[in-house]
Amino acid sequence: MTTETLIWLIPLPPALAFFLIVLFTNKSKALSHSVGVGAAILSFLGSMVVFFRAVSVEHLGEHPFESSIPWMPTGDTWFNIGVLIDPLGAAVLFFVSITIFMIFLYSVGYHNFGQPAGDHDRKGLPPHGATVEEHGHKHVVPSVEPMYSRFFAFLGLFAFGMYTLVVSDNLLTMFVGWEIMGLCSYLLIGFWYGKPSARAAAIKAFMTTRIGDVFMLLGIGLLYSVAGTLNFREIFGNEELMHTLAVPGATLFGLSLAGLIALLLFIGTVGKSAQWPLHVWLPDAMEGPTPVSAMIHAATMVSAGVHAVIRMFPLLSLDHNTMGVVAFIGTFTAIFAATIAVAQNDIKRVLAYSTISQLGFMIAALGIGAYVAAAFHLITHAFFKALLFLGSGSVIHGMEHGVLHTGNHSVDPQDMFNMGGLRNKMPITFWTFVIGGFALSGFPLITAGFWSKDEILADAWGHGHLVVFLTLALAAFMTAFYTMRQITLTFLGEPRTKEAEHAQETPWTMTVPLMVLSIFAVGYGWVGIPEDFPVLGGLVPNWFHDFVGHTLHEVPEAVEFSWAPLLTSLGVALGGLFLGWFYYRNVNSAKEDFFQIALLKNKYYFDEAYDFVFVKPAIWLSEVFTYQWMDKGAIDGFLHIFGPTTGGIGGFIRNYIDLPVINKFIGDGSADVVQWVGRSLRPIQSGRIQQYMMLSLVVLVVIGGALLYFLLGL
Amino acid sequence: MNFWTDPLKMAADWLTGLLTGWGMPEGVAVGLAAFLGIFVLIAILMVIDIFLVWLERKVVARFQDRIGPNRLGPFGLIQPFADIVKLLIKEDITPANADKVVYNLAPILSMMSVLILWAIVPLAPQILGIDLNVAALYIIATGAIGTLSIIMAGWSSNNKFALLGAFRQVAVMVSFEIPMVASLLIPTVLAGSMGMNKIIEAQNIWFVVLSPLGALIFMIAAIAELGRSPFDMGEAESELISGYNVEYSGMKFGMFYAGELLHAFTFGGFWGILFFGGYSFFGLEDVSPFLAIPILLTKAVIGYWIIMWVKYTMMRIRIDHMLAFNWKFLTPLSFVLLMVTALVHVLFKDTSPWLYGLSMLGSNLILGWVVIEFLRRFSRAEREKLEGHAKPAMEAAGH
Amino acid sequence: MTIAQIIFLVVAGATLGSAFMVVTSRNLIHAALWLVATLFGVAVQYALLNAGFLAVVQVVVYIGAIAILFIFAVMLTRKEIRDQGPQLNSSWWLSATLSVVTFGGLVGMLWGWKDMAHTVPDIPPGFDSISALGDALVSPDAFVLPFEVASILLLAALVGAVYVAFNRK
Amino acid sequence: MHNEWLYVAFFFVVGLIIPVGAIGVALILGPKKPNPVKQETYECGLETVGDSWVQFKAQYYIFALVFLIFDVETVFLFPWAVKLGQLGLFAVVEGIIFITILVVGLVYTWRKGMLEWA
Amino acid sequence: MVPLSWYLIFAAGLFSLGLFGVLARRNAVAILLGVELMLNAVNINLAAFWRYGTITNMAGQVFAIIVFAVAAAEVAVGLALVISVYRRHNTVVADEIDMLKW
Repeated sequence: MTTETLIWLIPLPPALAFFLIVLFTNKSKALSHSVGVGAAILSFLGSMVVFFRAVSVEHLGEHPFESSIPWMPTGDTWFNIGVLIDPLGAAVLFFVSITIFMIFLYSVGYHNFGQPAGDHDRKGLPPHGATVEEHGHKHVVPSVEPMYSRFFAFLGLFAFGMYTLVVSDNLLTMFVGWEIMGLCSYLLIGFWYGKPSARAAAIKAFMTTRIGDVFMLLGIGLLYSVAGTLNFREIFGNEELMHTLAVPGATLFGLSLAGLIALLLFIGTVGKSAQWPLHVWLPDAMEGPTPVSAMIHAATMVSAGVHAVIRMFPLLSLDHNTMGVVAFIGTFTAIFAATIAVAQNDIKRVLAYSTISQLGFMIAALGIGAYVAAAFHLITHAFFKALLFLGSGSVIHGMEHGVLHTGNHSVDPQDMFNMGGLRNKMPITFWTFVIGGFALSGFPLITAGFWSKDEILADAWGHGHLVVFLTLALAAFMTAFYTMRQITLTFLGEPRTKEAEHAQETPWTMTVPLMVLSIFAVGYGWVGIPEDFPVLGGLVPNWFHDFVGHTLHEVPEAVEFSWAPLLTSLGVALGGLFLGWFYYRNVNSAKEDFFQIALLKNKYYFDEAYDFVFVKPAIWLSEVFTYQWMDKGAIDGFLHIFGPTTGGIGGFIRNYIDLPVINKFIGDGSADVVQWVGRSLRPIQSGRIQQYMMLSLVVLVVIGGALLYFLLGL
Repeated sequence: MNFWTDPLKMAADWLTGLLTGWGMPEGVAVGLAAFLGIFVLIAILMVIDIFLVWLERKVVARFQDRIGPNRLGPFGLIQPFADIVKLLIKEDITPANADKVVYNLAPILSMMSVLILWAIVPLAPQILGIDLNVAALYIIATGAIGTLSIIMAGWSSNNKFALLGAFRQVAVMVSFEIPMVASLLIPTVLAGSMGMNKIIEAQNIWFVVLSPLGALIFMIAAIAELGRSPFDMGEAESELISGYNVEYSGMKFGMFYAGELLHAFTFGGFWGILFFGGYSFFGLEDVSPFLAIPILLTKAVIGYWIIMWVKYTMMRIRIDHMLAFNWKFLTPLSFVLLMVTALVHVLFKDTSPWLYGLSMLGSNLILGWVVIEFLRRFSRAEREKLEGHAKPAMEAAGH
Repeated sequence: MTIAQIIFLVVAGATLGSAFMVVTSRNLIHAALWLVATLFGVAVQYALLNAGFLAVVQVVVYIGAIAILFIFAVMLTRKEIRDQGPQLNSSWWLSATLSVVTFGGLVGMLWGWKDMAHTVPDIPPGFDSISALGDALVSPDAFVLPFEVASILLLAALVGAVYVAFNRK
Repeated sequence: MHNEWLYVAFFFVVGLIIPVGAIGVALILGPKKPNPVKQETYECGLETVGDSWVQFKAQYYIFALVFLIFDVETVFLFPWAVKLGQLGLFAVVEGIIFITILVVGLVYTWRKGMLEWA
Repeated sequence: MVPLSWYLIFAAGLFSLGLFGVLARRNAVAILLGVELMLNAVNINLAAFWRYGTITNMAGQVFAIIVFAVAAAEVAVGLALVISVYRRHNTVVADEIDMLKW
């Protein structure tokens, strides 16, 4: 089979698995996971074959694997879709296939396959455990997930989306995969739809990413209208087109066309990769089935956002204004999320914010032009973050075991202050978690995270972006700090609760993925050691830079070695780790933790601020404009407009500012807030289609008129 | 070319010549000539229609062991004209509650839907009618107008029975339109065209030989489309007094009545065209249109006679049975037949005509046999189920 | 002005008039019958455009099926037929304004378009549009996918409609 | 202008003229003596009770619905049938898939018990 | 012959009338009637562009047929919804059908 054919086939098995499970095997749990895992294995094997063939090709950058077929007639021409594996695609495919395979395998154990059905489990709620009688006495064991098959179906669809995104050769099919993943993230976050918080989180994730996606679609549309194609290589290979695109000041705000397009596409990434200011959904996404969906969102799907920007880098790099925006957003997100992560107690939330922060690193790297460093960090991060998430899932699973044992369900198995001393109970989880954590912190020389993060810092230094460099260094320091805080609170010291004492190591389906991933978390860094690094440099060739760099037409120069960034990264990593351990080895409860600052703990009140800025005006619009004006005011004529308006405003102040705002600003739990957001957004929907249509038509006419007037000068 | 071989052309040329001689532009003259020709054709059709009334009455009388009209003229031939006079001088009553415009429009549309069918009828090799390339669909389209006229009549009469009758009639008509379309697709597949003329030309072997099942389905569907017994739910006299046309009297009723008869005759003609070679009969049609047209009309009368035969032999079927018969039997069967026909046609069309014809016929017969066998088993099972339930009760009664 | 133009204008006028009656008549059955008239007018336009297949299909599908379905639906939801209340909602004037603006906008956009006076090309001799249509629908390098997808769409519509309207739960 | 639809239009016109003419002649020849009783709704001589707008069975709608779907389907099939001979086996397979999908819909309706009159 | 613009303006008029029907009618069935008008307007454009464009390119007619299928599906499901709503809430007035609010 030719490599191209194989690439076409890679996304298929998960999609088939989805339909098979949904249509036929959903009654049988064993059959469903066999189908799902089997599909994952097929895709994994296919990906590996493709990857190794890709690696063995001499000049893959210039002659990538590509193949396309005509898909849609567009007038006299055809819109082609196809597959493309260039060095970047191969590298991404490598980690994507491994992580997806691991997710499938891990899910089997996580959803307690082989355990009895729960005593009173219901669909849409997490399993509560089953009572079994053994040797004459009853005890509670974990029970199998009631919607086990459905989960594998969703995972299959998700994998299909991810593979489609990675192998596509054009923005449109990439966007299709992107949206499929958006749907799957909605389905998986809301998997336990019986929990209101999960429902709210699902809606929040969907809506937030939708904002980004709309802009991305606009960007795609604009690009298509300018270039007439969406094929990556056709666009980037067309020098004339690139020149046209790069003309500065061609559009709004002095941006060039390329800058505007890249900015729009970047906003999509901001949503998907949870960058500030659209980061709010990711922490809430932890409501999904604990580690697995978290891992999808944190390790795989969010990487898709970064992958998209890296793909569009040639376009991005045409306009330094956009690059500046990207660098700013990335850097800001990196430090901003890192500070929040320090104050979180939920083991998964720490990781969620850590993910946001690390993605900020990559985006910042792209913003300063460090193409290879961003790709490198993307991949190493995917490995160690997947490892950490699976590890945290394993920890939670162990803790849940303890909870079932004591029967005290008021203990939150995810709160790190309820843990402690787990290193003896769960040795494999502990050691793999430490490896992952050290990689995240950038523990010098042996971990992958060190090499990739060091490369970003070196690039920032080398290209003279001092502010970026310092901010990222500070963020890296905090990363090490909160990672060590997490490890200390979770694994070291003595058990702080009974439940922690009874925690248990998880089954092999969960620990094997941990071990596999920890190998990559360490080893993958070795493929990207800079050539002129002291002592180690040159021992292993800097294969990654060489390989991925050739995706671009002009292979980016590796920055010269400099001691400043190296020493900085050594310092921040070791310093952060040491401080984290030093400070938290004696902290036993949340009260003793100095970093439980309200501002950080409440994530800078972002959810609340969004309420105030977006939700309230929306309510005002619906109450006063849509309802009062369109529906009533319009009939009675303009004479009466003042009455309803003032009435509306009065009612608005009473109902929506007085009570809820004050309450909500004091209140904590973001779940409440999200739920409230959902409820308050509803009045904008009067439920009357004709009103919707009229409103949209008015907007269309206004926009159309404005466009005609300003653009065409009619 | 003379009057014997191509009368229409001669007449048209003569008329156009005459008109242009009067100083009319060429195009307008041609148009006017065509218009007049069409007018004459339809006028002749109306005359035929009048004789159909006589024919129908005679035939039904024979079926019922009576003599039928025999007073006016030889064999009562003048009787229909007397009927017409009666209809013409009857008072025109529009019910007070009726929706006037719609009420009056319905019989006109009903008649029109039949008359326009003749636009696509090829009368002879030289007189092709209008050779539309969508003729098969055109048949369905005129049927749509007929359906509409019935629902308009039923609704506008403002009478419960009329509306109920219209609803039933429409339900039957639309339901049986599906097998009808499917059976129209069969000649289309076989001839590779929807044009009536091409279909006739393609019938070296009559399509009834190639697809007897298709012809049968077309006939059944046509009877239902006509709303004649056993599918006359719409005007079930004993239940609905007269169905959708209960409020109509005089010439308006006459339109419905004459429309139905002409419709039946027309469908007899289409049956002849689609499955029995139309105007062709062993080369006789090439001699003269004066032979071809009678051939076609004979085929039409035979078709019409079969429709009458069915009508006066069969009892009315209950509407649920009728719809079940359509949706659960005829529709699936017609689609299966269509698929089989398409497959066999493509596989064998390039082989010898004998093999092609035999495989077509064979596939039809096998399909028919399978269906009948299936039906037999199914109904036996049903009967046994029913009798199995009934038996204990009967035994109990007997003891 | 040629005959074709006269025919076009008469038919277009009748069609638009019927369409106006569709959206304004109080009696819903009348509205549905006016819709039939409109649809028939559109069918005549297709015939004028030499799109005979579309014309016939328009009659078969729209008049023969969709209009019937509409009339049935009106009969089934009959409470409103003789509703003496207004048939237009309270903000109908806004709708009217919007419609006029839309029409104006469309015509305005057309006005500035250079291909407006495009003359009609001759139909090449021997061109059979049905045959070409069959080719386009079923040959693998044209619209075979939409062709198959249409059947899935219809299936979905059937299942959905049956389920929605008459779920006997 | 060569357009065979013009002649079809002639048929429509003549098809309208003749029934209109017949009814018109009847209108002229027939007597006109309307009275309220004559114009009443005819129900075999009984007084009409209630509105004629009785509630109808939803089943009628179901049949119209199924018919609509199949009608559209057959419209797609006509070009297919015309071109079948030239396109060969591929087209047949396509058509069979197409029909099968629709028959699935029929079977669904059947299985749901929607084709029953009860 | 008839210029292309006539067809387009005719279609625009039909579209606008349909739009008015959709926006202004109270009865849900009547709204669907308006939708039909709009779909027909679109189809006229498709047919006109087929006739005035490259006549051997059947895309216009194919699209029009697809629109027929879409219209059929729309009517089937739309009317089914209206009937379903009527059975539950005994109304077909669009303004009163606002359950989707919550």
